[in-house]
Amino acid sequence: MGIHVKFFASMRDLMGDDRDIESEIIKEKALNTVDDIWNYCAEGKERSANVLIAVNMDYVNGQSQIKEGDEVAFFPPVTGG
Amino acid sequence: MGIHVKFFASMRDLMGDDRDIESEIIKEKALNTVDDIWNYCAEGKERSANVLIAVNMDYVNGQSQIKEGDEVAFFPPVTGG
Amino acid sequence: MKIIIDSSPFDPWRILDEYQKNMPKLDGQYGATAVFVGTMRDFNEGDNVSEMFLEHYPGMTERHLENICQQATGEYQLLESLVVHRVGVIKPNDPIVLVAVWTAHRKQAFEACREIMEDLKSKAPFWKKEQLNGGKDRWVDKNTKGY
Amino acid sequence: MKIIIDSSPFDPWRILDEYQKNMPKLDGQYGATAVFVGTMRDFNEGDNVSEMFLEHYPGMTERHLENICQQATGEYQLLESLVVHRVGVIKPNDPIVLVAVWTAHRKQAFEACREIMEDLKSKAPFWKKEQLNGGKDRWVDKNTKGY
Repeated sequence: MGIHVKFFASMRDLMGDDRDIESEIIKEKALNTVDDIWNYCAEGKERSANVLIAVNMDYVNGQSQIKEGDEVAFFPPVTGG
Repeated sequence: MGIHVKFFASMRDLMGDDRDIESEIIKEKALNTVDDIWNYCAEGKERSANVLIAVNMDYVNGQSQIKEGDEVAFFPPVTGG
Repeated sequence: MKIIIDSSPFDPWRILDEYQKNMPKLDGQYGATAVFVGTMRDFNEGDNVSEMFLEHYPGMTERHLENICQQATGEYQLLESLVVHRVGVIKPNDPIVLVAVWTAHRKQAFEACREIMEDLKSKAPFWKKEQLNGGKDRWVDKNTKGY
Repeated sequence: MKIIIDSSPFDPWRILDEYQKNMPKLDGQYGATAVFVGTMRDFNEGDNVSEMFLEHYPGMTERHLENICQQATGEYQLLESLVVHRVGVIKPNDPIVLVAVWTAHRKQAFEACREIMEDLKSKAPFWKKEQLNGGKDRWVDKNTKGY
């Protein structure tokens, strides 16, 4: 199943398109938390303090545990309305 | 010119229709303030504390001076909207 | 700025549509519109109300509403404002009052709309007489507080 | 309760008219309707803006707006609520967002409408990219506070 990672708005400009992380990688790299996912995708890029995170469309923080099949999204402060 | 006195809503039920007080009466009875006007019209009826008063369509209190040509209105708390 | 005292039923959404179309000078300027509509219910204080009579003080009402809007325009940088109020015989589901304001930013729109409405409720010379089911009528003795 | 995410221009007054006509169960029940409409201006932070692109997170947006309305329904005894939000390419003077609530009393209507709007502004996953006169574009980096 793996993990699906999404980036929105200016975060996509920084990080590139959505990506799927395969089950083997998750195990091999021991990706257990949102922070682990970011570090794996970011290749050294810093995550600024105001970046918002959702797992399966609910807001979470970086220490939040992830599991196979989750959708993890990173995005900048929202500017709708 | 005299003074025109108006009553609205439940105040009209209590006090009757609008009335004009003629110049002669104003002088004879020395009607100088809104309170004087009330006392002249009310014939002993009490004015409850929440009655609102306008002179020439501006809110005033009972001690407000009146002069010939004024329109004086007494009404209950407003209930619009 | 516009104040309308109306003895016929009015449609708030159509009035807003028409009013806004006729303010082209505001094109591109307003970012926020806040609107309040008060509508007649068919119950009040535990009784069924079949109809209502709305009395006002002609002249003073318009003048007072204009003053309220003028003051709000200065305090909240309103670009436009509109107040419509029904008088006369009113039926359940009829709109009674419409307050609308247009501003650059939302904070001012929300606050101005509410303040105009509260001022209208507490000071504009209107009075409601309710006709109850069964034929009795009664003057509404005061408005509830809005804050 | 209804949430609409719309990539075509919408007319807030017509939507309100239609929505209200289709809630006959509320006849005689609602005394207060509070509405907010956010509209695209042609300037922001000192620059002229010719066009805007509004991105959103499909699925999460709807879900989040539903949660907001559900919570407000309980907290403010809403009889009905409606949120419409544009996405995609937007031009100056286009409505971007509509929030409307129906309640028995005005205090609840004013407060719920504003709270839904503030929550939407601070948490619903939408992002604006402005196209400036001259061809440059930029992501809007944050919303201003509304209280």
